[in-house]
Amino acid sequence: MKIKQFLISLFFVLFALTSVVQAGGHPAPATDAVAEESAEEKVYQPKSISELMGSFWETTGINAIIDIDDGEMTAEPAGPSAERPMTWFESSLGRIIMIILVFILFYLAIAKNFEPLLLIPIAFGGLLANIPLAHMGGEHGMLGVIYNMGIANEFFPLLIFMGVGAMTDFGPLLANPKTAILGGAAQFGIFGSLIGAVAMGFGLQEASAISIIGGADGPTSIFIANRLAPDMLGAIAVAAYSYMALVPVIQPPIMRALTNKAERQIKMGVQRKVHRLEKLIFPIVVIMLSMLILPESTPLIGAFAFGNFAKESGVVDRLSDTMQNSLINIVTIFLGLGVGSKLAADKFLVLETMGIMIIGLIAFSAGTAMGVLMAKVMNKFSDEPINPLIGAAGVSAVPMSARVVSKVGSEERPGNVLLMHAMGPNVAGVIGSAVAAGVLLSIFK
Amino acid sequence: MKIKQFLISLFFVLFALTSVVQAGGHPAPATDAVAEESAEEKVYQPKSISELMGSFWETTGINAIIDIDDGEMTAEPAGPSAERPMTWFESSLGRIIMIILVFILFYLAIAKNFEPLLLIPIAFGGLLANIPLAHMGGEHGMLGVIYNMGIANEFFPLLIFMGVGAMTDFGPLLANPKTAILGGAAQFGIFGSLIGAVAMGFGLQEASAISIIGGADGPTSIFIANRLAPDMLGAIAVAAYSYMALVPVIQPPIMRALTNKAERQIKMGVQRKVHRLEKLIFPIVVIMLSMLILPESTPLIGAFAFGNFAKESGVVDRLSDTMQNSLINIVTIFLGLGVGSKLAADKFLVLETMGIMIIGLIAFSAGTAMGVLMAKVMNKFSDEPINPLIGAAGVSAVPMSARVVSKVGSEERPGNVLLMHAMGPNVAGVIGSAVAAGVLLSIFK
Amino acid sequence: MKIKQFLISLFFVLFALTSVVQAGGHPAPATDAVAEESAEEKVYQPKSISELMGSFWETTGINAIIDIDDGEMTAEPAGPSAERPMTWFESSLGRIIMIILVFILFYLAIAKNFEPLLLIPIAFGGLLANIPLAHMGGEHGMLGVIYNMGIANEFFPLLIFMGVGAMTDFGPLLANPKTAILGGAAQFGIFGSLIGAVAMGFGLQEASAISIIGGADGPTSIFIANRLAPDMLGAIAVAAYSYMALVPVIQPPIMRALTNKAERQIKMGVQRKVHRLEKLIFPIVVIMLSMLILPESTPLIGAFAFGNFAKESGVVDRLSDTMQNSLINIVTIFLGLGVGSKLAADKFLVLETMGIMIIGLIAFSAGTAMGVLMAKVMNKFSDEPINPLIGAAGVSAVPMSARVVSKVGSEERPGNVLLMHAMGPNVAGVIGSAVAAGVLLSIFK
Amino acid sequence: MEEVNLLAESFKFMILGMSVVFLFLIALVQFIKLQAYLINKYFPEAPPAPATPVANTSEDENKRVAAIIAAVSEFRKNKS
Amino acid sequence: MEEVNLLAESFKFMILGMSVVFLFLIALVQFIKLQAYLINKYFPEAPPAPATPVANTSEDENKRVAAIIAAVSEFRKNKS
Amino acid sequence: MEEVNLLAESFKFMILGMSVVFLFLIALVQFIKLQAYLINKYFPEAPPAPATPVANTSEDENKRVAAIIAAVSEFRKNKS
Ligand code: NA
Ligand code: NA
Ligand code: NA
Repeated sequence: MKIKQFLISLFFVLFALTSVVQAGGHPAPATDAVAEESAEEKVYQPKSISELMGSFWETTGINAIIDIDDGEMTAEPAGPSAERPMTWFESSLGRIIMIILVFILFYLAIAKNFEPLLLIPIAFGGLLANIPLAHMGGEHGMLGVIYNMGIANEFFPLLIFMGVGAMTDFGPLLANPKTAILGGAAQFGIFGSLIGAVAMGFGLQEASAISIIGGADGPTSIFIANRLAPDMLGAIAVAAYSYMALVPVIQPPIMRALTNKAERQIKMGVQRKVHRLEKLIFPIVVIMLSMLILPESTPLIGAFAFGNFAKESGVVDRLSDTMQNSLINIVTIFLGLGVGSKLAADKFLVLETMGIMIIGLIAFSAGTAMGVLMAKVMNKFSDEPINPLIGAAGVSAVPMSARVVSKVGSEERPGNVLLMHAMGPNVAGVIGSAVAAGVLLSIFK
Repeated sequence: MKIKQFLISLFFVLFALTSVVQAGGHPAPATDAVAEESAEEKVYQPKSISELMGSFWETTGINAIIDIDDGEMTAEPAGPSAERPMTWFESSLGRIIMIILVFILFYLAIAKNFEPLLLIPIAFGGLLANIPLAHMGGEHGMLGVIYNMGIANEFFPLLIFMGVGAMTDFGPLLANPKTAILGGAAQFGIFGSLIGAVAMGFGLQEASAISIIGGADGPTSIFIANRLAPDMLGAIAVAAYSYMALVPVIQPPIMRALTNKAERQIKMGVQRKVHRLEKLIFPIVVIMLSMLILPESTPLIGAFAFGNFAKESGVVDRLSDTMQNSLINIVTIFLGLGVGSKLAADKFLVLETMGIMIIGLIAFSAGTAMGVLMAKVMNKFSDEPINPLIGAAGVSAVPMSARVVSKVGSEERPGNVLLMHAMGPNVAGVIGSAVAAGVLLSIFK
Repeated sequence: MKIKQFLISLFFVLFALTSVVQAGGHPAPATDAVAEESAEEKVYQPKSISELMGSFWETTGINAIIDIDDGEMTAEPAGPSAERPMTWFESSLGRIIMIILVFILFYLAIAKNFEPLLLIPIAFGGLLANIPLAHMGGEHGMLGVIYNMGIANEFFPLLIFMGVGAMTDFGPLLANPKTAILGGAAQFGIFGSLIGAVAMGFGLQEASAISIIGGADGPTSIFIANRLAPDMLGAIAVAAYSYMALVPVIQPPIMRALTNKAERQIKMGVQRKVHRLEKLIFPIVVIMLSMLILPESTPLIGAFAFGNFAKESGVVDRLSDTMQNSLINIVTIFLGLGVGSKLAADKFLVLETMGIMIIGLIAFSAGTAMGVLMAKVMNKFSDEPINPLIGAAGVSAVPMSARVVSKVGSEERPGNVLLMHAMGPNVAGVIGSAVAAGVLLSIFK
Repeated sequence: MEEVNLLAESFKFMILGMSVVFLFLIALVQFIKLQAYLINKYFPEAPPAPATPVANTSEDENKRVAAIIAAVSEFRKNKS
Repeated sequence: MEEVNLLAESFKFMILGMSVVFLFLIALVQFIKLQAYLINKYFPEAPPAPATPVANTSEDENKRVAAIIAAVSEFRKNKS
Repeated sequence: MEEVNLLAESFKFMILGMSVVFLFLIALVQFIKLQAYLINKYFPEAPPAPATPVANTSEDENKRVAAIIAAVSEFRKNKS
């Protein structure tokens, strides 16, 4: 009851004051209202109820999909100047295909647990991007706002990389540093597929953007695709995350084909204990090296090293914790939706997408193969035995790939746990891909 | 002591290096300093201490409020071109009225627990927006920066909606789907009050923006107000949240007036168990329907469905958790402050505000009444008994309205728990309002 | 196996549909590809492998540091128009000095625990800003994006202040309000060092920006530096945080020099219990006062008061919790990196930096001294005894300074706990600095 | 300002709006019924509560939230 | 650059600045005293802890937060 | 589009890229070995776990964070 009194007196006071004061005060609001209304009346023509229903029908999605010649424009975050009219395919059948594809991605993410953290936001972004008339990927649409906020300027992939850095433990690499070489060999996945992409007819810059899928690293792929071939961003990101999820399917046959049973049964020694200072200094060493050799790679490696340094410093745990949790989660949501905007039919359903899918698969396979072969070579020349399987982990796809290695290893010889040995090449593969990315950027600078 | 040595040697090294090197190096800093200083001297005229005090007095807020003719400009996030001089009322008495209003909102939020999560940031934003001379709602002010970041482009309301989606359980609606119709009937609150607003003299577009208060849904109201009548955003948002908080006062008398005791005592059966897959597919069904029927509603429904889908998928709990917690909290703070910037006296204290308040109350009442009446009709024709009280929950105002229904129901018949049955119309009301919002947008597109 | 089938059929469907449809459809992608490629060929000239290696060498950081005359431009977040060519010193030796300085900051933060939450992000930002060729502080670089997002518009310092407000307990100040005067006296650190800075040759505006270091408050320093002398932001921020970390070294000798043993042994009474309403109303009183006296200080005080009010209201704990945790952590990371971008050699290694360091030390010392002296005077005229040591806490540097007071006090007289009594001047010092900042802004408005 | 035609227009808006809202929700109700029928026919849930492994996992996950550190290390797996 | 009038100006700034700071804080002290007087006169807190319902809710909440605040207070050191 | 010179260029890219990647990682390996040697020589870790005070602090901090997180998760119940 007291509440009611409050409200009534609030009304009363407001009304009394405003009406008294407005009389002698500023008359603008009234004129504004009139002006606005006349503007409205110009815009809005009275319609009969059936005309109103008819014009409503024009705004439905059913009509947009059925009507072939509606002249809908593509949605571009860069604004209307970058837009073009959609073809009839893009505005009708294309959307349907893309929505089916989105449902397949949902199925894989939920039922098969394929990289759901990225695939669900990407696929949902793709769903939204294919809604007719809503123009959600445009400059003022939700997806376009997100795209301009953090993808066009490459900010979100770097923040993800920062969080991944804060989650990464370089201990296994520091304990057995020479396994880093395996993370280098696997980058053949990038450069080998680059040749393949050129052979397939892509230009050099596009081919480079596609080949980065072989880096098996999400943020790096998005970063490079955005720089070198932004039109292909959606296909490249989807390919990268899909194949990362398919690592348990793609890698084992290649690993088995290139090794014999004796090699796969090799046991590796216990890793030495790594000093805390080694872990602390390591990100600094990496960033200094990339500064000296390859400044183009420093955005990626710098963000990664910052996250790792913050974690290993041990004095800013609340920041490191934020990088690993709320910040990376927020950015993951936005990054996924923003990338998903590139799954609009007019951007995704082009012939290039087929090529990107094929080259991505080649890249993963080539990287795996070269990693295993290099591990075989190293095993020959090393004092300590090296199980060639761990070379496959060099593609990165952290930590899926290392787990696959461990699984295959223990199948061949129960009790042989290779996980920690595979983590070395695995994290080295992340650095290797960032370096490879830097080389590609420096070429096209 | 070691620290001191460090500092001293740091000083020494820096000093030695910079002074030696600067001698032969780049002389710009020195000239810069000179140039800057001369610029300063032009700007800054030496003053006697009493002149200094006098000019300080000019910058105090007391002077700004007392001095009638100071030509202060209104603060607009769109920048100086959108600004106009304040009237004497706006720059003096108006501010005082608004500050009193803000204190009333604080009181209601804290002592009465009226939607404090939104009212406290909004009211505090209003307090800051009414500070003289600080221009905090302007392009470079804190509130203006926030406004441009996420309200002018409607990003924040959508993120809130995403979080609300991730918090919503559609189980009760899925268990008894026909109660969704009640969430439709209650949208009469929107369209009935639209007629009222036009009758009161508002233009069609403004009337539509105001009538959305009847949707009883914060983000939807802000989204639509921003599109159709941005000048009224403050009043509409405050009205929407205030009446949502007042639901326990507004609804029960209407509910009792339109039903007889026997109806209010109706017991409803136990709800069936809902399959997990139903919950998972539901957000997809909603988004597909809105795509087909009403693409204009897809930003709102899409964000809502994304949040719900992420939660129900069960594979991205860390994202869903972030949507429900850190992300929605951060955005709530910003949204509140940004909306509060529209409580500046020059924007809020116009005659229209009175009309908005009155129409808002009509809208809530009309929505409640129509929900109850529709439930009575459904009870007549349904096999299972339907307690007409649950129709009131169709206005949304989740979950306050469902709770009010449950409270009234158990007062009429102790032990009769209607909460779960009221949740169905309640969440359907959210969808219904978003659809209604889409219709309004499509009309004025 | 089912996965493989899925993938294959996905490929097939996509390929069939797109190739069939593209034939009759929109031919743009193909022409696009051709156009893009020809553009590429213009850009990219075929090179022999040794030419390629050579041009790669040009992009290495080693070359950039060695090569004196490479005409690299400074990185400016405001874009290319604000850039100028680097001197040879800035692009070579200067970088090395700055990187060494960054390592010293890392050492102090990690080994000595000197304000690590800010110094680690700032120093890492400084490391990234000094990487040759990467241009990370430029308009499109990671640091430049951050700078433009929240430092150029002063948004981040205000968010930090909001979080600090939500963490601050004004109970001790409310229990013994007259100790607030000590927080005023310590602001002599600001204005005394302002005279010193002018005497040293700085212009009035620059001198004001530097003197704010005496406020011993991070966000206030960054806010004011950004307004009055953005070029000096890096040096001012580093000085402010470094001296705040050095409070346990700087303050005790001054405290002991200005007091006798009897004074230092004074015991202070038990504080009265503070009513919850007092805490709730206090932030409102502060904001109203600053509105009336000094609107220029309201961005800082307003943000601070909002945070504190949200906490004390007790009804928006989830927002207050977010301000104190995920939001302030995220902003701290960004603020640090953004400020760090001002540690680029071309911005930091100027003669002014030496002056800033010296004046900062003077400011801290002068503030401490005046706080202690004022406390001595108050002790003479007060009914209740006041231990002059607590005056030193008036510089703010919350809560380090209050702890130092408590430590010195209990050394002089075991069991004499001054902590709560020192917290009063300590938090008053925060308000005092914000007021002083407002005065400086109002002078140069 | 009170012109008759504006009132008439707003009345037509109401007809249109309420029709679309009801159309939408009726369609939604039908789809919900259809999916409930199909799902419960083709994917019947086993009688006891913790039957399906997926729902089970989700439950476990919720429990794990209490001890976030453990859950976080679990989640790290999904990042690369 | 060392001009006498700049020094004089900065001295005047000091006079102005310290005056305003003291003025502000003295006013603040008076308001604090006034509100303490008024609040404790008109809203006296009942002797036992769970007296007023509002304070009670707040107390409960405070207890729940107590663990957090205690733990966080360590971290507060580094913030200002 | 299949011009021979593009293929040749991409082959050269491969040579350059793989060289730089290996160069980088080999340098990295050498630095890791060097730092491991230097660190374990000049800062040998004491045998028992909680040896260095810094690491100790970090452990405490982790424990404290655990307490916060546990408390926060408790607190989440109040969220709406
Ligand atoms: Na990789
Ligand atoms: Na509603
Ligand atoms: Na201070």
